[in-house]
Amino acid sequence: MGLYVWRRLLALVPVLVGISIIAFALGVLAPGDPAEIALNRSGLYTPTPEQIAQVRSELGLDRPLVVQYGHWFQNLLRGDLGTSYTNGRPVAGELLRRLPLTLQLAGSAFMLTCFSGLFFGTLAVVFHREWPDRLINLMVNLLLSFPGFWLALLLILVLAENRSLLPTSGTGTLAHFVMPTLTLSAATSAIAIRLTRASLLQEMGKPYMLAARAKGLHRFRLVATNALPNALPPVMALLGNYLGGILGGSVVIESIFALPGIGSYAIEAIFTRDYPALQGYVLITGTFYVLVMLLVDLLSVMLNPRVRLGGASSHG
Amino acid sequence: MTASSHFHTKEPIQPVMTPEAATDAHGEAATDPPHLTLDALAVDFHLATGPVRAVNGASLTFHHGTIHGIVGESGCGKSVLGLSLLGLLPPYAAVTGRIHYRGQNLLQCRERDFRRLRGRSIGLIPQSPQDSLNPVVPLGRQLLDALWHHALPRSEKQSLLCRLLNQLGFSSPASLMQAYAFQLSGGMQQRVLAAMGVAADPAWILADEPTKGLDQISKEQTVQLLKTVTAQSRRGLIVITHDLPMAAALCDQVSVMYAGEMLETGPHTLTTPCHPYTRGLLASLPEKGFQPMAGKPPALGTRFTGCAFSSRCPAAMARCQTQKPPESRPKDAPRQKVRCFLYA
Amino acid sequence: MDKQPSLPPADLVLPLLLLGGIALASLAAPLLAPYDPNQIHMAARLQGPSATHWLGTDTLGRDLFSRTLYGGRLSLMLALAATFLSMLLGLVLGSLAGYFNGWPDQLITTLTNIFQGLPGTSFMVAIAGIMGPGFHSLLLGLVITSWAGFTRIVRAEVMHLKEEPFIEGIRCLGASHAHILFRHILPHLLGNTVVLFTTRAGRTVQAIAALSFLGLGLQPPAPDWSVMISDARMYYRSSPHLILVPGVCIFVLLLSINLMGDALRNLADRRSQEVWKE
Amino acid sequence: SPAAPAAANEPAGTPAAESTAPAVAEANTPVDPDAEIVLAGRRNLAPGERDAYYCSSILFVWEPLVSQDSNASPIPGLAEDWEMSEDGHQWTFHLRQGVTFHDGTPFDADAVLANFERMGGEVKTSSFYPLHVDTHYPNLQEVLKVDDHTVQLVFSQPAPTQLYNMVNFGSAMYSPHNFSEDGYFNGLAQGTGPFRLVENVLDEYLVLERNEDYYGEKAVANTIRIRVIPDVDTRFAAMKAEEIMGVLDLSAITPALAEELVKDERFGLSSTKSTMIRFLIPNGTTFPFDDVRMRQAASLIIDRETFVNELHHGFGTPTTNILNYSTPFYHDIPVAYDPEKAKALAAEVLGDQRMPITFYVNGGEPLQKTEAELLSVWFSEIGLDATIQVMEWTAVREEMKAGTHHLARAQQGLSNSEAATIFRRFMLPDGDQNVGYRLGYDNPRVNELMAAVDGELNLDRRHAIYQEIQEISAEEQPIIPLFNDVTLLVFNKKLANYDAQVYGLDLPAIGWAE
Amino acid sequence: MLEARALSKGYATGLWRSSVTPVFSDVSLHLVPGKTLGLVGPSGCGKSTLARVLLRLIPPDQGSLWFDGREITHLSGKSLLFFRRRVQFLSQHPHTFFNPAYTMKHSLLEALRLLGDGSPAATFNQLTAEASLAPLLEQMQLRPALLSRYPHQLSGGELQRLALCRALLPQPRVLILDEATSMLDVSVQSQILHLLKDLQVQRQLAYLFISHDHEVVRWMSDEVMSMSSTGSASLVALV
Ligand SMILES: Nc1ncnc2c1ncn2[C@@H]1O[C@H](COP(=O)(O)OP(=O)(O)OP(=O)(O)O)[C@@H](O)[C@H]1O
Ligand SMILES: Nc1ncnc2c1ncn2[C@@H]1O[C@H](COP(=O)(O)OP(=O)(O)OP(=O)(O)O)[C@@H](O)[C@H]1O
Ligand SMILES: [Mg+2]
Ligand SMILES: [Mg+2]
Ligand code: NI
Repeated sequence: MGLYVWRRLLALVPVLVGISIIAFALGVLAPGDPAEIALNRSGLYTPTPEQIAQVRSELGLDRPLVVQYGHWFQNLLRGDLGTSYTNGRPVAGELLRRLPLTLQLAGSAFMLTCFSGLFFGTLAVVFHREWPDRLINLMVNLLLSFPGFWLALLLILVLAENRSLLPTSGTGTLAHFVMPTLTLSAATSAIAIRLTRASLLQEMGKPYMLAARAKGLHRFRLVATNALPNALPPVMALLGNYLGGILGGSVVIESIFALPGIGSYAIEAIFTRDYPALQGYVLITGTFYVLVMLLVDLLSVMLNPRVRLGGASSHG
Repeated sequence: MTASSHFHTKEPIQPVMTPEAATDAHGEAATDPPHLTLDALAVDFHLATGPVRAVNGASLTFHHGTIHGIVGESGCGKSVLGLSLLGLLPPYAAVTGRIHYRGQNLLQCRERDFRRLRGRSIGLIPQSPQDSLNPVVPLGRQLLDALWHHALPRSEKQSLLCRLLNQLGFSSPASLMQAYAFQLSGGMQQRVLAAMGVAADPAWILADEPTKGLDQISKEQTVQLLKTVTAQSRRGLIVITHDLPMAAALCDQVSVMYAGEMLETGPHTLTTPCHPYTRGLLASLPEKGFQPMAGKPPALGTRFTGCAFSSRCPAAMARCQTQKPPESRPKDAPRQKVRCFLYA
Repeated sequence: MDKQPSLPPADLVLPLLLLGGIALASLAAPLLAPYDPNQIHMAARLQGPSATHWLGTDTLGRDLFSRTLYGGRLSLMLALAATFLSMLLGLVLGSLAGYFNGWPDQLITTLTNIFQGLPGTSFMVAIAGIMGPGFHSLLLGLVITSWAGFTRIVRAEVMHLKEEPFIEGIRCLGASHAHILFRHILPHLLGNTVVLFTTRAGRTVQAIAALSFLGLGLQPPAPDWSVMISDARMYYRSSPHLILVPGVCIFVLLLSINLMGDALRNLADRRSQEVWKE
Repeated sequence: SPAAPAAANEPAGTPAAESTAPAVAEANTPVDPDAEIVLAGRRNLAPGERDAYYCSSILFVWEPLVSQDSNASPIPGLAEDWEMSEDGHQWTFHLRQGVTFHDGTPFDADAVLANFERMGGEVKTSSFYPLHVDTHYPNLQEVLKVDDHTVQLVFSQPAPTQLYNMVNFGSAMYSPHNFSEDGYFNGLAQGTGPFRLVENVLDEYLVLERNEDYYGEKAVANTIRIRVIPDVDTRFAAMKAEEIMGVLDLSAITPALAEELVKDERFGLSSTKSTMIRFLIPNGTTFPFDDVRMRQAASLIIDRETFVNELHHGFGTPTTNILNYSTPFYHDIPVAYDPEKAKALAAEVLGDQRMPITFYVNGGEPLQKTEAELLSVWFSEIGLDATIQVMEWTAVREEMKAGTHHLARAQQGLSNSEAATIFRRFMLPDGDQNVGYRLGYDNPRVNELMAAVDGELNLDRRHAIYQEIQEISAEEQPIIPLFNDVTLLVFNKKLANYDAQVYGLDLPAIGWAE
Repeated sequence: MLEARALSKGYATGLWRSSVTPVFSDVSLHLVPGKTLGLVGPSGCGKSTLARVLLRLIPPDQGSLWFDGREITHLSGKSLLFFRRRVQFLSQHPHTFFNPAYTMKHSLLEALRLLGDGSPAATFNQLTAEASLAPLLEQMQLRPALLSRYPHQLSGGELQRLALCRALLPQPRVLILDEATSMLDVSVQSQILHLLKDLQVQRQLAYLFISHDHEVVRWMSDEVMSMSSTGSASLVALV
C-alpha cells in the first residue's frame, strides 16, 4: 500500500503537467494579444506597435511556444501565475486572497451534500416504499429539476427580500452562507441521495444481505452497517467528484450572492478575457480536483479489501 | 483481556443467556415450550415458466431441546422450508399452511415481528458460505453483528467469539476476525458461518448443510459444537444435511424429504429405514455399495395425486399412483412416522 | 415472476408521456405555432396571456406560446447529443481502463483526471471563445467537460465487477476479454448507465441554462427556453409569465427526464427489490 | 478569509446588523443622523493600490484641480482660479489655500508637482482611465512652481482646451506621501475630499467617513459603506430587504427593475444625463457599410423613439450625434427616422440583393441581445439579414480588430467634456477607435477641421468647428449612435438628497431623511 | 497431460499487502488421461488455490505448468484461451460461479458458444446446442425447466450439477473438480460419480478430484495426493 500511495502520487505528475498544458493552451489559443490587452486594460488607450512589441518581448511572447511554456511553467513552480490583465495584481495573490471564501463555501456545501446524501439515501432504503421513501424521492426529483440559479433567486426572493430572514448577499456572518450553501449543494445532494439509495438497493438484493437479515438486525443497522460499506464506492466517487468540481461550480452562485471567491474572479476573468487569471483559476481548480480525487481513490481502495489486501485476480 | 489469550482453552463455551434461554433453563415448567410446528406448510414460487411447489404440505414438529435432521434429495425443498421459518423467502413466494411457534402463527407475522424473531429465536447457518458473507466487512464485525441483541460489553462479545472460533479449529481467531471473506478457504467460510449462527444463541438454530466441504476434523469440531450448544442450554437445532452418517450420529430425530414432502420422520430413520426412499438413499452411500436409485424425481410444479416417490419405488403398488399414502406408524418401529402404503 | 407485485412500468408512463409530448410539440412546432416565433410586434409587448396570445408576449412583442413550442428543440437536441456522445466515450474508455490494468488504465485515468479537473462553465466559455459561439462549440464544450465523469464512474464499476467470482467462472470457460467485457460486464453496467444518462441529460440541460444565464448560451434569435429565461430575468418581477412559461417547460422537461431515470432504474433493479421488500 | 473576520468583529457595522436596523427604525423612532449608510454598486469602486486612481471620483475621496458642474463645464476644484497665456502655451493655476490631505500633509504647489511627476514615466493602468501625462497633458513641457500656491504648466503647442482635459480624472491630487516607488499607491488613497477612505475590502465593501477637516461644506453623512454586489437582481433584492439604502455607479440598476422598485412607496428614483453614449459600430472597411449610404440607411431605419421608450423605459435620449449630450459643445441635431428613404438608400447600395451581415453583441450586458433582435428585424427591411453573435466584450473587440464583423454594439463614456477627444478617436483616420473598430472613416473635411482646432484659441470658433463636425457625423454616421444614456439611481426614501449626477451621485449631500 | 512441477504459491496478506503467507510449496503432480488424481487435505490447506493455479487463473509464484508437453506457465492471449477450454473447473462455490443476471440456459449455452470463439470453422447453432444440453441434463437428473431460472432460484445441489454440466459441455480433456458433490444427496452423488467415471472411460478424461469425503475419493481415484496444512503434498494410499 505504501508503494501504492507512492505510485499514485507519481501518477499525479503527468496529470498536473497535463492540466498546466491545458491552462497554458487556453492562453495561447484564445483570441487576443496578451500584450495588447495588458497595455490597454480600460480599452480607452491604443498602444503603439512599438509599445506592443516591447511588451511582447518582455512577456516572452515572441519566443517559440515550447520555450514560452517552459518559462511559464518555471514561474508556475515558483508560485508566480503572472499578473492579471484587468487590475495588474499578481494572479496567485488574488487567488489566494479569494480561495478561503470559496473553500469555506465549498466545504459547507460539501458537508451538507455528504450528510444529506448518505442520511436521506439510507433513510429512503430503510423505509423502502414507505412514505419517507416516497417523500425523499419526490424531494430529489424536484431538486434535480430545478435549475440552480433559480433556486438562488427564489431563496433570495422568499427568505431575504420578503422576509429579511437572511441577508441577501455578501459575507460576514454564518447566516450569509446559508443560502449559497443550500443552492450550491441542492442538486448534488439530490444526486447523492439518489445514488446512495440506488446503490444500497442493489446491495440489499445480494445474497449476503439475506444472511445478514437472518441475524434479525434492525432495518437501520442492516442498511447502515451492512449494506452501506458495499454501496459506498460509487457514492464516494460522486462526492469526491463533486468536491473536486465544486470550486468550478460556484461561478454563478458566487456572482449572485456577491461572494468574492475564486468563482466570481473567474467570471470576471472570462468576461474580460483575463487569461492569466483564467489560467490560474483552471490550474487551481484542476489541482484541487486531482488532489481530492487522489484522496477519494485512496479511501475507496482502503474500503475495498479485495484491492487492498491483494485478493484481486490478475488477468492472464 | 485479549482474544488471543483464549487460544488453547478447550473448555466448552458458555453461550450467553438470553431472557428466553433463562426461562427455558429453569423451565421444564414453562407452559409453552417453544416447539416449532409445521402444519401443512406449502411454498409456491410463481415463475414466468409456471408455478413451482418447493414444499408440499409438510407437517412436522420440531421439539425444543432436540436435534432434528432433515435429509433428502437435492432440490427437494429443504432450504426453502428452512427459509420459510425465518420469513426470508423472496416476495414472489407464496407460503401457505401454518408455522406454530410460541402460540403464534409465524406466517401471519409482519416483517417487523419476523425481524424480532430472527437471530434471537431462530438463527440461521446459511447454505452457501461464499454468498453469505459480506465481502467488504471484516469477519469480526459480521460476527459481532450476530450478537447485536446481547447487552454485553464489546470485549466480552469478542472473547466469546474467540472461544467459539477456537472450538471450531481456528488457531488464531483474532487475526481471523480482521480478515475478509475472500481470504478464507471454502471450509473456513463454512465454519465462520457456523460460529455466527451459534454465537447469537437463539432458541432455535437452523443449520443448512453446516458440514459440507469440511475435512474430518473440522467436521467433528463443528458437530461437537452444535451438539454442545443444544445439550447444554437446551436449544433446538434443525440440521439440513446430505451427510447421512453424520446425521445418524448427531440427530435425535431425522426427517426424510422428497419432492417437497416429508416421507419419514423418527429417531431411527437412518438406522432402521422404513420408507423405500430412505432405504434407497442409504444404499447409495459409498460404503453401502454406492448404488444410485433409478429414475428421477417428479417436476415440482405438477400436482401428482399419488405418492411422490411412486415412479421410482421398487415396491410400488397400484394405489401408490393414485392415492396419497397416509402417515402411519410401522409396527416394528412405532416411533417412526412413515408415509407409505407398505405400513398403512 | 409474472405475478410481480413491484411497480409495473406504470411509473414509466408519465415521464414517457411528458417527454413524448415535449418532443412532439417541438417537432410539430411549425404546425402548431399560431405565430412566427421571431415576429416582433412592438405595440404588443409584455402582454399577459390573452385570447390572441395564449401565453402573452415577450419584451419584443413576440408570441410566447409560439416561442415556447419552438424553444425545446435546441436544448433537447443539444442535451441528448452531448450526453450520448460523452456517455459513449465514457463507456468505451471507462471499461477499457477498468478492465485492463497497466498502461491503458494509466493513460485513460490520467486523461480523465486532467479533463475532469477543468472547471466546467469557465471551460465552456473558453471553448466558445476559441471556436466562436454556437451549437458546435457548446456541444464540444459539453462533451469535453462531461466525458471524464462518465469514464470515471464506468471504470470504477468495471473494476468492481471484475472481481466478482462469476467472472472467474467465465474465464474458466476460456472466454476472451472481449467476451467478458461485452457479454458480462457491459450488460451489468447498462442499468446504471441508463440512469446515469438521464441524470446527466438533466444536468446538461441545466448547464445550458447556466450558460444562458451568463448570456453566453445559444445564439439568438432562435427561441430557446433557457435563453428565454435569461432574457426574462430583467422583467420577471413585473411580468412573471415571461420566466414562468419557459421555466415550467424546463422544469417539466427535467422532471420527466428524472422520473424516467427513476422508472428505468426500477426496471433494472427488479431483482434487488424482489429480495428487499417487506 | 481576511475580510470576513474584520466585518464580523464590528458589531454595528456588519451588513447583517444593518439589515435589521432600519426595519426597527421604521416605528417612527428618529434615525440617528450619524448611523452608517449602506449603498451598493456593481463593481469595486476602489480597486486599490494597483489602480492609477485608487478609487473612482464618485467617492469624493480625492479631488481634482479642475472639477465640472452639472453642465459638464469646468469649475474650480483644488485650483481656485486659472488663466491661460495669450499664446495658449502657459496655464497658471492658483491653488486653494488651507487645504490638507487626509494624512495631514498640506496641499500646495509641491504636492501638485509630486502628482505631475508621478504622471510621467510609464502609463499607469486603471479600471477607470489610464493615467499618463501624455494623454491628459499633450505637449506638456514643464510644470513650474511659481510660489507655494501657484503652479504653471508650460506647453510646446498652444493648449486652449487643456482645461477640459484636466477635468476630474485628468487632475486628481493625492498626498505626495501616498505613492509607492512604481507610481502606484502605498496604502489607502489620501485625497482632500469630503470623505476619507477608512477601510477597503476588495470585492466586498469600502467604508467612507466624513472628513471633519474639509475646507468646504462638510458631508452630511458620517459614514457610508459601499458594498459590491455584482448581480443586479441581488442589488434589487437587497434594496427591497433594506440591506442597502441606495445604489450607485454605472448600470446601478436596469430601467425595468428601477420602475418595478419604485412601485413600492419606500423607494425613489433619480436620473440625469450621463456621459455615456450607446451606438452601433458599422464596419466601414468592408461592404456594405463602407458605403455611406448604407450607414445612413441603417441609421434611418432605426426607430429610436420606440427603441428607447420600449426597451429602456424611456431612460435615454435618442440621438444620431456622435457627441454625448453632457458636454457643453453638444449640438442638438434632430433625430431622423425615415424608413422609406432608408429603403431607397439601401436599394441603391444593394440593388435587389439581400446581404447577410454579422452582428456582435456583448453577452455581459443583459439588454444588448434583445436590442439586437429588435434592430435586426428593422435591418431586414433594408435588405440586411443579421446573424447575431453573443460574446463577451473582449471577444467582440477581438473580432472587430480582425474585421469579421459588419455591425457591433458598443458604448463610450466621455471622460472629460472636451469634444475633440471623441472626434479625434473616432473620426480621424488614425484615431484609435476608428482603427480598432474598423470604422474606416476618413473625411478630408473633418481632418481639416480637426487640424484647425488644434491651434484655435477662440472658443466660439471652436464651437463652430465642433458643430460642423457633429453635423457631419450625424450625416455620415461613422458610428451609428442610438441614444444618450442616463445615470439612473434608486434609493430608499429614508435617505435625503439622493441625486444622480452626470457622473455618479452627489455623495456628500446624502443623509438620513428627517 | 496436465503437469505441475514444483509449484509454490502464497497470498500477499496483512495491511497494505506487506507480507506473503505461503499456501503451498513445491507441489508437483501429473494428471493422466483416463485417470483420476484425488486430492485431500484439511480445510484451508490450499486445495482450491492449487486448482486455481493449475487453471492459470492466478499465476504461480514458482514452478511451471505443462500441458501436452508444452510449457504453459506464461501462456497468454489466444493460446491461453484454448488451454482454458481444454481444462475445465468445477468450483466449490457454485452459487457465485454463474452470472446472476443470466438464466441458466444462457450461462450453459455460453460455454458452447465460446467454443466457436476464434475458430471460424466452428459455428454456433442455438438449436443443436440446446439439443445437446438435453441428454446431459437427463444424466444429471435435472429437469429442463430449471434452465429458465436464475442462479438464485435454484437449490445448492441443482446449481452444483448445472456447474458440472457447464464444465462438461466444452468437451474438456482435463476436469478439476473442487468439492464436486458436496451439496448433493448421496443418491444423486453416486449417480453423478458413476457418470463421471463413465465419461472418463469414454473420453479419456483426466480428473483432479478434490474432496473431503475419503470414501468418495477412494472410490473415484487411481491415486490420492494428500496436502498438509503446511502446504506440502505427497501421494498417499487411502485406507
Ligand atoms: N427463489 C426460487 N425461485 C424458484 N424456485 C426456487 C427458488 N428457490 C428454490 N427453488 C426451487 O425449489 C426447489 C427446492 O429448493 P431448495 O433450495 O429448498 O432445495 P434443497 O432441498 O435445499 O436442495 P439442495 O440440497 O440441493 O440444497 C428446487 O427445485 C429449486 O429449484
Ligand atoms: N484471496 C486470498 N487472499 C489471501 N489468502 C487467501 C486467499 N484465498 C485463500 N487464502 C488462504 O489460503 C489458504 C488456502 O485456501 P484454499 O481455498 O486453497 O483452501 P482449501 O484447501 O480449498 O480449503 P477448503 O477445503 O476449506 O476449501 C487458506 O488459509 C486461505 O485463508
Ligand atoms: Mg439447499
Ligand atoms: Mg477449497
Ligand atoms: Ni500428460
